Amino acid sequence: MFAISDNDISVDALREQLMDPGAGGLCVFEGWVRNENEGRTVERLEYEVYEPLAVSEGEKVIAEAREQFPHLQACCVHRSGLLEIGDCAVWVGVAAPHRDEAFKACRYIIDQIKVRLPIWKKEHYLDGDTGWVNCERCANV
Amino acid sequence: MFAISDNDISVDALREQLMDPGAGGLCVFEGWVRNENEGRTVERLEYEVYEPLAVSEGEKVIAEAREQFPHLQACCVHRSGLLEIGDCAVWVGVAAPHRDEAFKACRYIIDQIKVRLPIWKKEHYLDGDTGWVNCERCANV
Amino acid sequence: MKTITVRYFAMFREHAGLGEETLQLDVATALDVFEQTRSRHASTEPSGHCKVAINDEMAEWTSSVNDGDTVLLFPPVAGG
Amino acid sequence: MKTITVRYFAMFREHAGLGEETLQLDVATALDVFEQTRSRHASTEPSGHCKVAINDEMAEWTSSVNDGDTVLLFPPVAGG
Repeated sequence: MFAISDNDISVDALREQLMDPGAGGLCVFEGWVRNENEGRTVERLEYEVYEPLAVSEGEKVIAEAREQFPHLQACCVHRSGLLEIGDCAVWVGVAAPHRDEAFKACRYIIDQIKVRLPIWKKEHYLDGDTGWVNCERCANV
Repeated sequence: MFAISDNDISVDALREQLMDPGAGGLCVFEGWVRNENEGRTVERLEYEVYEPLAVSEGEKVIAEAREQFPHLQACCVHRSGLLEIGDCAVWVGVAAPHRDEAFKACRYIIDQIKVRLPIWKKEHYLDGDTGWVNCERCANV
Repeated sequence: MKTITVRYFAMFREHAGLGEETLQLDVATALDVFEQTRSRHASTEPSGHCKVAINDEMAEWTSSVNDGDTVLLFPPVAGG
Repeated sequence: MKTITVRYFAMFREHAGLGEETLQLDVATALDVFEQTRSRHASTEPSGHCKVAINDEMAEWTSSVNDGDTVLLFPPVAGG
């Protein structure tokens, strides 16, 4: 299951959704909004998401993880909109019979999500400036 | 911080304890009591812990992780006593500036905890039998 | 000439000053659309760092575009 | 002869029928203690799979034991 959320991610509800008497382990990754990026103080952050394709590509990533590591339950929610420092921007959870596949599948999902989904991050800095992350060159024209 | 707990692990409180505005990611591993092990139906599980040494060895494992991956916050709680299917037996959380060190440190901690700490697991099977996990040979004498 | 609807996202949208426009373009591939609208999305970013979708399906730069297609131009992504 | 307090855990405790006993033993190392009490903890488990602590510090099988020491015998662990 992959979803985009405009509101705070309900960490507890997601964790409970993965509970399974046959699962021996859960690996979770949460991405948090940091107060700093490349030496600049970040005040808040804005995610722009193109939801139709973010969801279909997110579901594809989870399906790929399940192909590589059978018998796992996986779930991911990514925020859109305005986030404050410390907010959870993305939550990935994988429950599996053994910890090795839980760790590997969780890592696979977050790694792919970061590079494949149509999601853009705009940082709002303390000095009032803003910048699109990963887009230094296009920002310079 | 490493601790042994006789009661349900307070997952939310542990997660909050690791929150840090400089952390960009949290990796959590939870070990859950499975309903099955090596083909036998498990009804419940009992952890015996020699607490003084489990705690000092657990703290040592966390210190080793912090040496390998600086700037991380890490925390682990392991249950003792009687556990039911689905209960959380161990919780490991690592918050770090970047996800790579969060995943690696979390994996390091759980791997070491499983093999180094004086903790023993007794499975209670559906058929009334019990067995110490990892102790097949000593059980057979 | 083909009628192509082009959608701009994030930085590209801000530079174009609009999210979407329908243009008459002499194009064969998604890359042609990217290059012919480059001045609007004010990008010197190589296409290799960007992504493209056609009619809400992820596509390749070499994918062909047909009359009536909607081409979505994505600047470098940054999820997570 | 040395006065050694031996503590048994988990399976070892169940087989010994007690958690702790103080014995007079002719021993030099932790391994000697393990072997001389083997019948009590009913183990054919090689020492390599087990662990030992002396006076609440993790130790090696080759560690020497002194008069008055407490030796903790740990069957194979299974945390997590």
